[in-house]
Order: sequence, then C-alpha cells, then structure tokens
Amino acid sequence: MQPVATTFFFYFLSGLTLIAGVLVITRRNPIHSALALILALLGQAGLYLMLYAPFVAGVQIILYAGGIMVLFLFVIMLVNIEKSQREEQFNKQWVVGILAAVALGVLFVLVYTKGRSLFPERVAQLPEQSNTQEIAVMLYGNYMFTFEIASLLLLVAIIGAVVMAKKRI
Amino acid sequence: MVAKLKAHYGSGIRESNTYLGQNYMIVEASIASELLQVLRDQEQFDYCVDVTAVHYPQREKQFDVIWILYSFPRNERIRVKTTIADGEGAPSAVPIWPAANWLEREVYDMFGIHFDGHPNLKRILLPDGWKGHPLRKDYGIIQQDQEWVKINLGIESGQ
Amino acid sequence: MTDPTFHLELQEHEKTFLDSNELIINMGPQHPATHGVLRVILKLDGEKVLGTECVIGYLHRGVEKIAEHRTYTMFNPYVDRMDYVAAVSNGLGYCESVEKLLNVEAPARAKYIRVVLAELNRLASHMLWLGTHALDIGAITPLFYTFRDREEILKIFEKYCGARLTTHAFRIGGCLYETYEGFEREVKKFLEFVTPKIGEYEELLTTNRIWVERTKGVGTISAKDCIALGVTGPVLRASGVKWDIRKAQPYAAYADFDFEIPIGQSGDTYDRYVVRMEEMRQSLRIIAQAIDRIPEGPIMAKVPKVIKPPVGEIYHSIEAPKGELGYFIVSDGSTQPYRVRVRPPSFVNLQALDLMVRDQLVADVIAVIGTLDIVLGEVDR
Amino acid sequence: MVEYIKSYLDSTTTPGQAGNMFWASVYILLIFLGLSVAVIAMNWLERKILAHMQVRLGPMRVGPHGLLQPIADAIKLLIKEDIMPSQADAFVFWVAPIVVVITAFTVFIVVPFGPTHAVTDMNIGVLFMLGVSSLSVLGIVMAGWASNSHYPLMGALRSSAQMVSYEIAMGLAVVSAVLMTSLNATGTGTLSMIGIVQSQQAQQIWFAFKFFPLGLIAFFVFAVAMVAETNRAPFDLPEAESELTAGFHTEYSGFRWSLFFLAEYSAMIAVSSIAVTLWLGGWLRPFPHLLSGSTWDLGFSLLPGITFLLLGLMAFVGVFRMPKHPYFRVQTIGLGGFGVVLGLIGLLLFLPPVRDRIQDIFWFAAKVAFFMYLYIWYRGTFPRYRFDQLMKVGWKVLLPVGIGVLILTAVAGVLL
Repeated sequence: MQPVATTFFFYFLSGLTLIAGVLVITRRNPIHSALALILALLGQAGLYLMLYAPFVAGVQIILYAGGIMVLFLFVIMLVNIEKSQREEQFNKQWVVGILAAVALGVLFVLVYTKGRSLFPERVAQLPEQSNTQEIAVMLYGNYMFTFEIASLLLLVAIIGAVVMAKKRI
Repeated sequence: MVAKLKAHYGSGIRESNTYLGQNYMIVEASIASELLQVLRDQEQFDYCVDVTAVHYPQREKQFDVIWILYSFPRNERIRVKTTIADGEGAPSAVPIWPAANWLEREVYDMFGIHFDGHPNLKRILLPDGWKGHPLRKDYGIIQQDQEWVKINLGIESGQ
Repeated sequence: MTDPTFHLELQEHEKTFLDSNELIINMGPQHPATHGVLRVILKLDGEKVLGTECVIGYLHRGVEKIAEHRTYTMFNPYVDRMDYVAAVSNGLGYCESVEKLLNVEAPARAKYIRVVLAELNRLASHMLWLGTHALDIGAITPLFYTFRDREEILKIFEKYCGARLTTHAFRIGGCLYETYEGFEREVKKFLEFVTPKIGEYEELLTTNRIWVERTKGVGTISAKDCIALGVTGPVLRASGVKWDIRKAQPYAAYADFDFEIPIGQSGDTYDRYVVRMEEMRQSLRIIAQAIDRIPEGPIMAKVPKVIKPPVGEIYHSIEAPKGELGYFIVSDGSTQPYRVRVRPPSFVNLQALDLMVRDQLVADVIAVIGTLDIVLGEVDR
Repeated sequence: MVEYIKSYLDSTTTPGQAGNMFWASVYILLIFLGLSVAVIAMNWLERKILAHMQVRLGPMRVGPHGLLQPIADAIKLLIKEDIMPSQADAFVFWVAPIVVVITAFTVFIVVPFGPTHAVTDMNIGVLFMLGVSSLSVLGIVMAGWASNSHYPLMGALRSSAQMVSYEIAMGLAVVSAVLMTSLNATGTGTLSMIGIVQSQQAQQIWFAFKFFPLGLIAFFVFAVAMVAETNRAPFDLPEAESELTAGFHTEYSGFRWSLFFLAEYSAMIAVSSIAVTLWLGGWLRPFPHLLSGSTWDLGFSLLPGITFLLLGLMAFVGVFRMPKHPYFRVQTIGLGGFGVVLGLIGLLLFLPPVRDRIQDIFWFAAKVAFFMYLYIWYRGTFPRYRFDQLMKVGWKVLLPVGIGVLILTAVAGVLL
C-alpha cells in the first residue's frame, strides 16, 4: 500500500514531538511534564512507523509510553508534589546546559550544511514486511553478546533497586 | 474474698453487699485504683464489662462512678462503686483494662468526670467543641449547645 | 496492645530515605463499607495502615437521657432502635433487667417464646452480617441470598408483632402478644427451608480460595487481647474463649436446651466467619428444641399496672448476636428509671479495630470492620 | 460508488491493506457503532445475568424485561450535570476519559472479524494491540491524579501497578502463541492478527490445544491476566467500591463517567478478541477439518440465522408470558416487535450471499460472547483479591508459569 499524505504526517508528528518536548522542560508541574513527555514519545513512535519500522514503534509505545512513563507517573504521584513544585527547576547546571545546547546546535548546522556530502547515498529502503524478523536476527545473531550484557546490566539494576527500597532484607 | 479485702483496706471499703443476687462494693475514691488492680491481679476479675456513672445532684459528692467487672475463671460479676464530688477526678482504669478507654471517654463526655491517667480523654459521642454534659441531671432533655449548632450546622436549633 | 496516643505524624525512627510520604485518608462517615456513619481516620504508608482513629457519635440520640424521662414501659420501644438488626435481643435484655429489678419472673411459656424469637433474631442478624461482610470483600452474591432468607424471618416477626425491623415483641413480665395461629408450623417450615441455605452460603465462600486468602490471618486478635479490650461475642469465641452468657449465666429458658458453643483457634477473620456460621446452625438447633416444647400457660406474669421498682440497682446482661449486651438500671422508687446505662457490645468491640488493623492493608480495614459486626445505632445510641 | 462496493466484494485483503480509504472509513464507522451497541447490550446482559444468578429479576420496568434500561441510563448520564471538583487539574481531568476511550477504540483497528473483515492488518498486529491497550492505564492515572482527591489517587496507583504487572504475564503468554505460528515450512512466524488465525487454519488446530497442555496453560495465563488488565472482578481493586468508593472515577459524573464505562466494556471486548484470535481460532468455526464437507459447511453456515430465529422465538414466548393487563400492552407490543426484528434478521442471515459473508463474524462474536459471559460469571462468584495477593498472583504465579510455558513451547516446537 502506498503511504498517504506522507509529508503532512511527517510535519505533523515532528511538530507534535517538538512542542511536547518544549512543554516537558517548561511545565512547572512534574505530572504535566511527564504527560508531555509521553506525547513526545508517541509522536516519535509515529515517526518510526513512517520509517517502516513498525516493530520499533510498537516497542516504543509498549515500553516507554505504556510501561516506563506509567512508573514515572507512579513515582511522581507518591512523592510530595507541592514540595517539588516549589523547588527551583533551573538549577546551577546552566553552564553545562548551555555548552550542550551549543554543541548540539553546531551539530545541527553541520548536518544541515554538509549533510548531503557526508551521507552521499540515501539510506537503503527497508523492506516493509520482514522488518521484525531482521531485528530478531540482529539481536539474537550478530549482537547476541551485547544483548545479553545489556540484560545482565538490567538485572543488576533491578537487584540494586530492590536492595535500596527494601527496609529489611 | 470480701473479708480478705476488708481486712486489708479496713474502712476504705465502706459497704459490700448483695442485692438481688448481685455483689457490689462501695469504696473510697482514694483506694479505688489500687483495689481494681488487686481485683484483676489477685481475684481474677480479668474483664472490665462497663464503666459508668450516676449523677445525684442533691448529694454532696455528686457522682457515683461504677466499674462492672467479670471474672472468666470464677464466672462471677462484681460492681465496684465510688463516690466523687463535681470537679474531682476519678482514677482511670485504662492501665488495668484497656477496655476502659472508650468507656471512660464516654463517661467524661456525658458527665464531665475527669479520669486521672487516661491517655486520651476527649469527647467521644458528642462533637469536640460541645458545651455541657448531657447526662447530668441538671441538663434538660431538650437542652442543646445552641451556639455550637448555630456555628457548625448553620441552623437556629437542632430541635 | 493498642496505642491510645495516636500520632498522625510518622515517627522519626520509622523513616527511611526512600519513604513515600504517608497519607491520611478519611474513611467515612459516608462510605459504602463502614456500615453506617462510622468515620475512620486512617494513617497510611502506601497501602499499609499505620494507625486508625474512630470518630463516632453521628447517630447519637441520647437514648440513656431519654430513659430518665420515660416510664419503664414507655422506654421499652426505644431499646429496639439501638441495634436495629437485632431488636428482639435488645428488648429481651431490657425486659429481663426490669423484671429482675421488680423481682418477678416471666412465665415459662413467655420464656420459650422469647428464646424462639431471640434466636430467630440472631439468625437474621448473622445473615445480615454475612451478606454485608461478603459484599465488603467483593463477593456480591451472598448478600442477595442472605436477604432472601432473612425475609422469611422478618415475615414471622411481622405476623407476630406487626413490625419487621424494630420488633417490639416483649413486655416487662412476659410477652406482648400470644403466638398467632400456626406460629409453630411456620417456624418449623422456616427451619426446614433455611437449613440447606446455610450450606449454600458456605458453598460460595468457605472453600473459595480468594475468600480464604482474604480472611485467613487478617485482623487477628488473641484471646488475651480480646479479654483486655472487653471484646465479647463471636469475636471473643473465635479467639478460642469458650464463653457464652447463654451457657455461663443462663437467662430466659436457655438452661433447658442442648447446644454447643462454637469456638475458633486463631482469632482471625476466617475463624470469626466459621464461628458465626456454626452459631447459625446452633441457633437452628435451639429453635427446633424450643418450638417443640413451648408449654401451655399464661404469657404474662403478675406485674402491677404501674411499674414502680423498689429503690436499688441492677446489672443484667444477655448474649446479643454481637456480644454482651448489658443494662445497668438504677431505680429511685419512682415510675421512671433514675438512670439506665446500656453496655453496647458494638461500642466496646469497635475499640479493638485499631489493634486489629495495625500493619495490615487498607483492604483489610474493610474486612475487619465487617467482621466486627458493628451496628452504628448501637455504637452511638 | 458501485465500483467501490464491487472492489470490496472482490477483494481478498482488508480495506486498510488494499488502500481502500472509503471502505476503511465504513469499517471504522461500523466498528464504532457495533461497539456502542455491544456495550449497551453488555450493560443489559450483565445486569440481567447477574440478577438471575442472585435470585432477583434485574431491570424490569423500562421496556419489556428492561430492554430499554441501558438507553434510559445513557440518556440520564448525558443530561446529568457535569461536575468538576474545584481543586481538580482542569485540563488533565478533561482529557483523561478521552484518552481512555480513544485507546479502547483504537485497538479495534486490527481486530480481525474475518479474513477480510478488519480495518487493516498490521504486521505488528498483536504488538499494536498490547501497546495501545497499555496506554489506557495512562488515562486512568491521569483521571486519578487530576481529581485531586485521595480515593481516586489510590485507585490510580493501584491500577497502574496492577496493569503494568499483568502486562508482563500477558505478554509472555502472547509470545508463546506467536511462537506457535512459526511452526511451518518456512519457519517464519507472524505478529499479524490475521496471520495468526490463518496459521491456526494451516496447522489445523486451535493454539489453545496445541502441544497439549502447553497451549492451554498459556491460554489460562492470558485469560487470568486479561481480567486483571481490564480491572474486572475479582481483580477490580482500582474501583473496589467497598474500599475506594469508586476508585479512579470517584469524582467523575455524567457524560465523562459514561466514557469510562464505555471504555471499560470495549476494553473487555478488545482483550477477549485477542484471546479468541490467539488461542481459539478467531473467526474459524469449530472443527473445520474434522467436520468438513459441503453438508457440514451448509449446516454450520445456517447457525447464525438459526440463533437469531431462536432469540426471536424467545421474545415471542415472552410475549405470551407477559401479564394481560392494559398497563403492559405497550411493553408486550414492543417485545413482539423486538422478536419480529430478531426473526427478520435471522431470515436475512439465511440468504446465501449474506450467509457466507456473515459466518466469520458470527463465530468470532460468539467466542467473544463466551468470554463476556465468563466476565459476568466471575463477578457473580468471586470475592475481591487484596492488593498484595493480586501482586503475588501476578509476579509469583503467572509470570513464572508464563516463562516456563514459553520455554517449553520453544523446546516442543524444535523437537516435534
């Protein structure tokens, strides 16, 4: 099937993501920030779909929007919201922040001006159908070791979280 | 049992008798606390059934405070009664029987009798800001704390 | 032991660096699971209960004050309005107390009728308890079953005295009414009808995994704590104390009947459930014995038209469905009682709530309120 | 127009895949209307069935046998005052029910009512369904938080913890079914909803009975998890009325509340559809290979019509059992009319072209209806779990069982 109104959806989704991203850092209420972040993640998932990466989009929705962000909200609700609202949000790391922003800006400008020469060929058209399978082959074939290391790291993180949270073991 | 207690406390136990098959003791307020402790520890009255009071406005010592006790092992009841004047405190039985906690609060609520040693003596059935103690004989049956009603319920009268 | 000084703030030693801040939840007075207008202030850490405080008195009508301004006979209907699901027991306790004060005894026939009605009332009260308790835990069906069967009891009451809920059935010195035509037959028919129904309730709950998990080990209270807190009735018996005023100090005609006192071991919610179910069966046993042996004779003892008990005081208690229901009556020789004190079982039992729900979860608070079987009309009077 | 209809009747794929925007829109509209009707019917059925389980009659006043009760309720909800707590977060409070409803309905894009009866067929169908339905928890959390009240907040916390936990068990069960699709000559499985059913057709077995009892266990894990996922009894803690009054929607009323109601029931239908698709052969009729042949085909294809005729007959029996009193005349006529409509639908379903087209939908709906009945039955029988017990069941029972089944399925798939 031919995609419909690709340009419109591209700008719509990227606009959505950008606006939501700005809202994340400007909202004072942490819950509103988290909700805006979810919106940004959903917009991103839509962009993945447009790149013929439906599996990544699905995982993005399930894991980030449906799983991690819910836990985020969970934690925010449990901690004292009034207190965190009163606290200064733009804290003393503004020097680092500006440096990072400048670096990112330079990167953007470079990509925009020299992008065509840096990446002379267009990215290969990904096949529409076997996309999920290719990811599986990569994860469990080529990058098996890295994948397992990542899972081990997560296990350590889980145990660490349990140890920290539990009052008595 | 009564003989033993009488020997120990002497005139502290003013009267001990049986009426309609029910035993009761009238004791001085000063020994009440100690006596209740003894009744629980030595005479096995392990269950405090009720704490209540009666108001006799014409008497000098206006209030009767009554502890109704029961012993599971002996299957026997006894009433311990003491008289106190208005404003005088009665000994609290909460350290002896935790059951007395709410019962004493109710007596305080209804009669205004202070229980010395009660951990949390405040009104229980009536609202905290209420004035007056309704079960006193001088409190009329349709009397109310009109001020409280007006402020909290926003009406002229609860009647 | 229960902590009478209730701190709403988390104690310093209770805090860890990852602690969520505690939540104060106000449960009631309008809440579906507080069985009336009980207000419980819960201090929670997440879902764990750190402490409770009961606020009662929303239904306070000053019954004890009213008594001082009514004659002995006039006060009789007021007691029906205290524990309104077990009105017969209230009336029984009051009438017997005044009879004792007057030093008269009801005739045998009246005593038997009293026992039959009081036990029917105990069944009705336990049925209501079972339905609402199960509803609180989330099983909605038993409620309708028990209400269906309770209806049959109420029909008998209605035929006997005209009232279904606030049954003014007894009178000082005996019974108000002679039994109606076919009373025995209808009670027997009811016994036949209800015996399998109790099995039906048990089928839904007793071995239901979720029910067992929700009730076993919940709201445990030891026999020692029960006695110290003055808790009586099925709650005390579920903790393993074999004590029932019907056996310990028999009143009415209970000495004539053969029945068991069911007891539990662990004193948790499940045991209380089992004890009450067994109590319902024992009630059926008592009714079956009593209905066959109702003697002929008068239903009223010789009491004067104007009741003027001699100066004196009396404490008399009976085993109401909820526990020990006592009346302390002081007479000054006039037609009106000088002081009537009601020792309500629900009020005293409710004190144990705090101890029973400490360190348990919010859902258990509901289960424990249900299992205590309180009636706010009696708590507040 | 004619071309469009023809193109649909001839097509062998779903309108979404064929790029047929018109038919896709029609399908979306049909699903939306069908779902609304299904929710209304479920409302009536639940009350009736539950009532009969509990020795009472249920709604009887509005319309014959209370048939119009859900409509009366809907009208009541729509004209009710819409209350918003003064301290609530207005925007989030407003948007929460919409999020819940949108997620509940979006899921149905990939539900295959038949080989061509779906809005579209995604190659990540199952993943899409799980992902989108996992978003509904966001709406619940938003509702609970925005109400700015303790009970809704606790309801929201409970529901988020519950749904996140049971999603894992659910996912594992789903994966073991997806694994079964790969047991063919090419060795490639599929996540597409239609592909899963087709692979059950090709393997000539419903996945619930594949590698007995592995498929059945996975199916049960899913069946338990899906009840928890939809917040229904015995896992209805987020809205446990005896504990949290009404949980996350305590502060909602009127239309907004009805949106939550709508979402809850369509979510129930959605997860039941996943279960039917993954384990019970989706739109396939029972025993398509055992009882094959033209006679059996004809017999099974007549069943939808017969069902409706029977329903119409029941309505007519009801007409004769109605009290003969002028007060009930309108109701009796209404019931008769209802019976006639049902009977006419039944007759319509006997026409060959309709018969062939409707069969798949009928079987799918029948299987989903079975799950709906289970939901009601659970509610009538079970007490409610406590929160820690709920977590225990999720993490200590369903999760290990799910992992075990997944591994065993993989082993069995390699060996057998």
